[in-house]
Amino acid sequence: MINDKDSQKIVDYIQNFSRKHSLFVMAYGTGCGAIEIPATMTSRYDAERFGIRGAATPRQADVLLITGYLATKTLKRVIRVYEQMQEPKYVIGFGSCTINGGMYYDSYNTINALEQYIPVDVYINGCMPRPESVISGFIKLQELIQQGKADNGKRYRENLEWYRANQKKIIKNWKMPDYNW
Amino acid sequence: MEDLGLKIFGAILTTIMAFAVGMTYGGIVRKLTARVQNRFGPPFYQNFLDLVKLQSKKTNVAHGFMGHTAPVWIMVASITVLMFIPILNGNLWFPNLSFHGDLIFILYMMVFGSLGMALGAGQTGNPNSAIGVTRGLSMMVGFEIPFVLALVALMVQYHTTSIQDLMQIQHESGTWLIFSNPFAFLAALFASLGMFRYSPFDIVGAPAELASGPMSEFGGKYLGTMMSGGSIFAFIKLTLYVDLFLGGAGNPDHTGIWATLAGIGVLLIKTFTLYMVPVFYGWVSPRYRTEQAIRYFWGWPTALGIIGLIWAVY
Amino acid sequence: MQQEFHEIFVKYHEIITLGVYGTAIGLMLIGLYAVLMKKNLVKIVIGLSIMDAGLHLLFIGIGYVQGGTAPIFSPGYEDAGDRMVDPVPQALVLTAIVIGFAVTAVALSLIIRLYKHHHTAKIDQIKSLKW
Amino acid sequence: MVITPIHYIVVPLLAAFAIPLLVKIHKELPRIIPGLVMFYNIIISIVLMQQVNEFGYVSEVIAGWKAPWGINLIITPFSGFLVSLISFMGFVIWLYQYRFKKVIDVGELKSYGILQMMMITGAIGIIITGDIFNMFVFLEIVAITAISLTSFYRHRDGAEAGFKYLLIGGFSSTLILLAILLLYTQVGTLNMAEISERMHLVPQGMKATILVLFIIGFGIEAEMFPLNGWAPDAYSQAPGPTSAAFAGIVVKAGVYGLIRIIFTLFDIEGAFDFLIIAGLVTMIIAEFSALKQTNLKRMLAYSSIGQMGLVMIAFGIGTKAAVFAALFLMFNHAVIKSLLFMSGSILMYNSKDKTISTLSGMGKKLPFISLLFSLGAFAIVGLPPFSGFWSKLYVLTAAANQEMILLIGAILAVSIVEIVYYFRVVSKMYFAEETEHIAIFKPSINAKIAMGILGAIILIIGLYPDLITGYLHNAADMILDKASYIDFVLNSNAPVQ
Amino acid sequence: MNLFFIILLILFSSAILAFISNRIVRGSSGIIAFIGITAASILFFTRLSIGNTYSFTLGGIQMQFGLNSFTYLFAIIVLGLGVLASLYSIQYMKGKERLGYFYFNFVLTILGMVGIIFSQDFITFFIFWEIMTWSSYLIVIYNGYSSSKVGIKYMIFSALGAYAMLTAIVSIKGIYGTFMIKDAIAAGAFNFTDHFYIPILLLIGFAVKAALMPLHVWAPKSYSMSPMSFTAIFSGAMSKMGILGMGLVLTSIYSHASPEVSVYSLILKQVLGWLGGITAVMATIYALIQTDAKKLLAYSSIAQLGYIVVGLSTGTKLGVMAALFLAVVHAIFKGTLFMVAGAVERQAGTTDMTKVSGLIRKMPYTFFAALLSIIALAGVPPLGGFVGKWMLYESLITESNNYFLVIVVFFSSTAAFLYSYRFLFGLFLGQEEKETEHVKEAPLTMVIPMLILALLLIVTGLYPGILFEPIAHGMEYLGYSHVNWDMSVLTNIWGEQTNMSYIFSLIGIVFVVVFIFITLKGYKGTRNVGTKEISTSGEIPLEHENLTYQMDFFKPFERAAAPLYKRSMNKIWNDIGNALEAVFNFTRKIYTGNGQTYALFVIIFLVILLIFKDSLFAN
Repeated sequence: MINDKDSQKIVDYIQNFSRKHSLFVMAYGTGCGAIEIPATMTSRYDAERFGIRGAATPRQADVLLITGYLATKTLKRVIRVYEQMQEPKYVIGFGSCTINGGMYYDSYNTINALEQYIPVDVYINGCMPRPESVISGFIKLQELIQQGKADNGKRYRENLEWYRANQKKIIKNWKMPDYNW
Repeated sequence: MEDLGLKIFGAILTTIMAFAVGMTYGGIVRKLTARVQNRFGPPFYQNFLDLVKLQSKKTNVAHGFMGHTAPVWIMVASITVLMFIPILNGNLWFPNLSFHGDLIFILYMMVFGSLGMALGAGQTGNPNSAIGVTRGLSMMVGFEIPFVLALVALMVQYHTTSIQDLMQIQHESGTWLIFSNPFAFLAALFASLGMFRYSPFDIVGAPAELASGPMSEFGGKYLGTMMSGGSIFAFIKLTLYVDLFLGGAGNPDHTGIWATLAGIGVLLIKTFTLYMVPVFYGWVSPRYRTEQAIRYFWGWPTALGIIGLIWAVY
Repeated sequence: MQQEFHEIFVKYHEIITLGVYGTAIGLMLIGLYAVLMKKNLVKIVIGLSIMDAGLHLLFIGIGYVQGGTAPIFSPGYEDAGDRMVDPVPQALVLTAIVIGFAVTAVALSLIIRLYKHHHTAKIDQIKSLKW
Repeated sequence: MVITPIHYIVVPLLAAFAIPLLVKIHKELPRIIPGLVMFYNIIISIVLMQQVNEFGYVSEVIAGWKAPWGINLIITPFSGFLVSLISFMGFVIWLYQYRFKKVIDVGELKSYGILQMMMITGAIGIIITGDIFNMFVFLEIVAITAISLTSFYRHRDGAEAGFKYLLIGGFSSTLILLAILLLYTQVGTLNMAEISERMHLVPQGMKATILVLFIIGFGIEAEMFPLNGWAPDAYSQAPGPTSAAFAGIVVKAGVYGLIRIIFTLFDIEGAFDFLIIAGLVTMIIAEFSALKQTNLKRMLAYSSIGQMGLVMIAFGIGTKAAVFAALFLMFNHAVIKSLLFMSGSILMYNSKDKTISTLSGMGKKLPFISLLFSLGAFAIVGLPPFSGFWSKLYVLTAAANQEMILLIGAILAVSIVEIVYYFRVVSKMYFAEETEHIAIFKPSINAKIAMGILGAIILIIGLYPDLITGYLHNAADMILDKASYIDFVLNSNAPVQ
Repeated sequence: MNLFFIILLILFSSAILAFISNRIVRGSSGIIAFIGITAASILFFTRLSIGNTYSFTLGGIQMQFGLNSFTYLFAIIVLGLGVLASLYSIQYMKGKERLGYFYFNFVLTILGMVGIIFSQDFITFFIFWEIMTWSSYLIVIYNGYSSSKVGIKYMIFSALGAYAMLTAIVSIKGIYGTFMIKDAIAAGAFNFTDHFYIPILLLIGFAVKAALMPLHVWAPKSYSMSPMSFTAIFSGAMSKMGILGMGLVLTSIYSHASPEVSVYSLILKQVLGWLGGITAVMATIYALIQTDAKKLLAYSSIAQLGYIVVGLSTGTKLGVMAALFLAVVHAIFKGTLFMVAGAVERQAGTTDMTKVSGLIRKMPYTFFAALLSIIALAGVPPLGGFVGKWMLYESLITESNNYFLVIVVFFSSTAAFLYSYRFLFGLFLGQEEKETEHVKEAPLTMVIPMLILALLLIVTGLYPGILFEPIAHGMEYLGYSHVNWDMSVLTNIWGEQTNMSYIFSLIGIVFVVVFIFITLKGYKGTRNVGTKEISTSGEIPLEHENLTYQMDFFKPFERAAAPLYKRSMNKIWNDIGNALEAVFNFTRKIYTGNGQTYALFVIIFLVILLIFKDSLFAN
């Protein structure tokens, strides 16, 4: 008879394995990076072989893919989508813009660092990152998941106040429902 | 009471088998689709992985009682129908309750799940869900017509409304009903296109347009349970078609363990072959709008069904 | 004098009878014409009266017996039972005349009333009650 | 004092002519005297009906000349029934009109009383006389008084209606007189029993001609199509009580004449078929015309014509059951249509322009009147459990016994039309939003009592028709039993008073 | 005094009392009506037994009251539904105007129906039929003048039917000399040999109340316009009076038709069956484009009655049984549904589905009742509705071999899912609107009748035998012998069975297991949220934005089935009506108003008569 801890370990392993191999992507095509997604998904690069497939609604999605620069106007929607996703959930920042604003670093209406507003698991560098790097980013995420290090939702919950404060700096007319899921 | 225990065991076994086969078929279809699209595709067990992942979601969102029970209705419908469909002809292991319900009952029970899910989807309050539901229900009115025509043709031709009897007749006569009434089969086959909701009849959940339609508010365990129910349901539909038209599987004269396994093998082959029809059709078809889909079903399939019925009567 | 008349009557009995009947029917037709064709209310009423008069004449004519006497048993006429003119039509005509008079009176009063309200006596212009 | 049939005629006539004198004594007397007279009429009816029940017939010979030489008054179960009905309706109508208008000029009141009593007398006279010329005279009395009453309100339309009535009525009198003349030349008598006895002597062509003249003459009074052009106008323009009296009294007398002629005087089978056809056409045209009326009273008038058509049909069927049904219909028509006219006039009085569309909200303003009107509407279209249902049922049953399915169909199809226009009024009264706010003229208590009596009769007869069916059966027997009528009148083997 | 009269008298006096009492104590008439109907029901079910008769004479016509096992079935519907609806009505009608008027007619309608059930002869039948008709007409127009046009339509069609019936009745009297129903049947009044019009006319009369196809146009609006507490009776019980009559006539046609004329009865079978089928299809199709829940239900009623007529028209054992079973079940679920609509109307102010939605959390019990009834209505297993549908299809397939009719009926039944869903979604599911925030659950006395009826549906689903017993007795009265039935096993003549208890237990077990699984799994992580918390592509809908999808709900279906919507019976009848009005308008032009014309008429008539006198007045 295996003890609880061991069985928990096995369960965790199975769960993580299946999570890793079944990534439903909510591709939030905010910027120009969205153009790379079809290429990634279709015949040539075929992300589905890793279990990556698109999800139509945040309810079903595991991964939020922010493809490129994020306008301040869009941030509200992204936050909303992110909050509606169900844990465990992961965020991939796609392209330089999500890291430091990229070529929009001094734009008045573009946020620079995505991480200030929602926790990010994996960044994919490049402007644009090619499908290969996108897939390598996903594989990195899979590794994190397998190791149990991808705790995006937990981080957000625990540091909610900080994130909220940052978000509210950008979003002036805050009329969002409270984070309760 | 030993008998009862055996029956319960058989029932659970049937369910598990239906689930497994349904899920695997789904995976295989995904794989095949990928191959057809010149992709590598996910592994055939991908659906299981998805399911485990969905069930292992830590948080879930429920929209009230009907939303909460929506997957339950699907499971109820699937398992109930499954129990009333003879898996193997005359086999001791899988008789389930097939003597206690007939085709009419199954016809009605098959919509039970859809309605339940529609109610659940309705309660979520997502307009996409409602739109998807109306499309789905409207389309159901479309494909039920040729389907029922085909079934009535069978019932009339063989003077029975029991699936078991139909299988027995095919077994005894040695001819499959597909040959004795090809029109009815064709009508039913066309109807099956709509039932499986592959392209071109996938407007119900059109992902890009409706955000997966009725399911758009369901995630996690709800979606997972729905998926399992749906998989069982796919198996049910296939088995029903095989039982009705393709002679069924299994041999009532040999019910040993090997014969049973052989029967299951035959069943798998037949169902898989049948399954490929809507899948193939889907690969080469774009999407119909709802009214086009309905008109499609009310066109040739219905005509074929009527011919089949006339064929059966005279 | 009376005898002469009597003889003339006897002699031309059929002609006279025919004349009486003809006159009566003619009067009635004239009256009818007036009632149906004349637009003036007064003329219509006159037509009615003429029609009545014709009818009365017809009555009297029918009651007449050739060489008849008054239908009274008086001295000198004890045997007159066969020759008496029929008294009933005469009685009837008397009544009918009275009735006709009453009708005419009412009609005329109505015409006055109508004329007051409509300022016309044309029957085809008095059609406020219809359909 | 022994009550004899002559009282029917003498008392009201005396009272009528006494009114101008009595006015000098007290102003209220012209109001009251008609009531007393009508009440006396009811007493006469009760007494005489008892005698009729006992002996079968009551007869009175005027001035000692026995029939066929003299004029005799005769009350059979049939005429007794009608006379009682008329007496009763007369009384109810008086009750209704008593203090109908509080302020009324004495001259008007006087003449109204006189005319009304004469009209009722005339109607009764038509029914009880045994002499055909006497009948003509009474008919003329009725006609002239009715014309005068029609144009009693001295407004424009009243005079017009009166004149039309007069014009057509003039034809009626002329034709009847002509018919009597021709009949007299053929049979040489005016006594109806004797005429009937000698009728077989008349050549066929002549007989038919006389019958045609009679039918047209009485058909005008009985509102047969196309002789009924006067009727809608007269009904709608007459004062309310008079309209009720038309429906309850005058028309009854006209139909009586028609029936007496066809059933007793003549022995022509074809006349029955003719009655059916004429009745049917009358009914259809009238009910169709009623549907689109805007004036309530005019609508009621057309409805009344339609009902008379139905009565004619019922008589035309000619079997005992049918005649019984026809009598029941006449009774119902008298009661119900009077009720409708009474309540309808009050409703009209309160509406702005006398149209149906201004009736909205009456259900609240005049609840009792509206209720009675609805009751009447329900009864006249023949909905159970009101009295109208039974008469319609009996008519249909009688028709069915003769297998006249198409006739039944036609009657019922027309009934649907009837339902439509009556129910339209009812729903308008109760359910339309009140559009016009005008001062309400509340009917006096006695009017309410009068209408209440009629309503109660409708309900009671509807729930328990056996109360009246016995009399009607007797009456129906009598109508069909021509021989005993002749026998009775000419041989007088029943008590003569 | 006879018990029949006592029951009728109780009802009558409570009607009168209800009328009067409202003037004394406002709102008391509802209670009086309830007490009266309940008392009558108690008396009926405890003291009256099948086979009692009482003869009397009224108006020279022999009449008879009695109770037989066939009408007893309908008595269950009428009185059962009557008691519940009157209980429901107390709160529903509270505070409305003219309560005395309403309850007077309400009780009178029930009196009429009870009288119909009692009557053993055509005259009492007709009298009570008419009482029922006009009292219900008065309720139809209760809601004001806007409904009076509807009321007139109802009355016209009712009168059409009633008079067709009356024609037949008096013809029976004329030909067979009897008014007794039994004697007439025994004399062969319905055997189609000669006088074939008699049963046809009777059927037309009943078809009006049963809202059969060409004669149904009164129904949708009349049902939806009258107060819902009455519509429960109107649609649930009163339409069944048409079914009662049809059952009586049809079964005697089928059982008495002599062999040489049986072809007529075959034709009749087909015609009626197809009429029923087409009724079902057309009504269903119109039901699913309605936006008013009440109208939707009204059309659905017509469709359901179409099924019942189809069942009756087969004349086979299973078919008639199905029809009668459906009749009872329809009374139950349609009664409930109209009550639900009434509850929604009372609580939310309207039943317009474009205005009301998301009431499920506010009116959970009402929703529960609605859910069960809708399941039964759609014919989805395992509730009572399915049992009836099953028998109907089986009878059509196995017994009467009317295969294409099966398809038609099935089509209607499938399309019925659409409006079933529409009803539930429209009122209870979907977004919770701001306008309906204040809505609360209906009062207890309204919820209880609904729940009782809804639970009855479960019972009839699990043990349909409870209903089969009276139905079988009734059918034996109609002349069917050896009516087999079982407590919960349905069997067709080919021997196939459907076992309701197995189905029920299986569904129950699976439901419980899966429900427990899905509830307990990740219980902590599961959050129940409101309908505003939906994924809307990240957008947060503004307050005034409406996320409910209610307009043109089944537009795709409408487009696909466009040819079916082209011709509406309503339009045809309207055209007929307009043509008739034109005729009427023409006839009244005869009265020109010119006195001289009238005089001319007289003379012309005189001349015509004189010309034709010899042929007209020949001896």
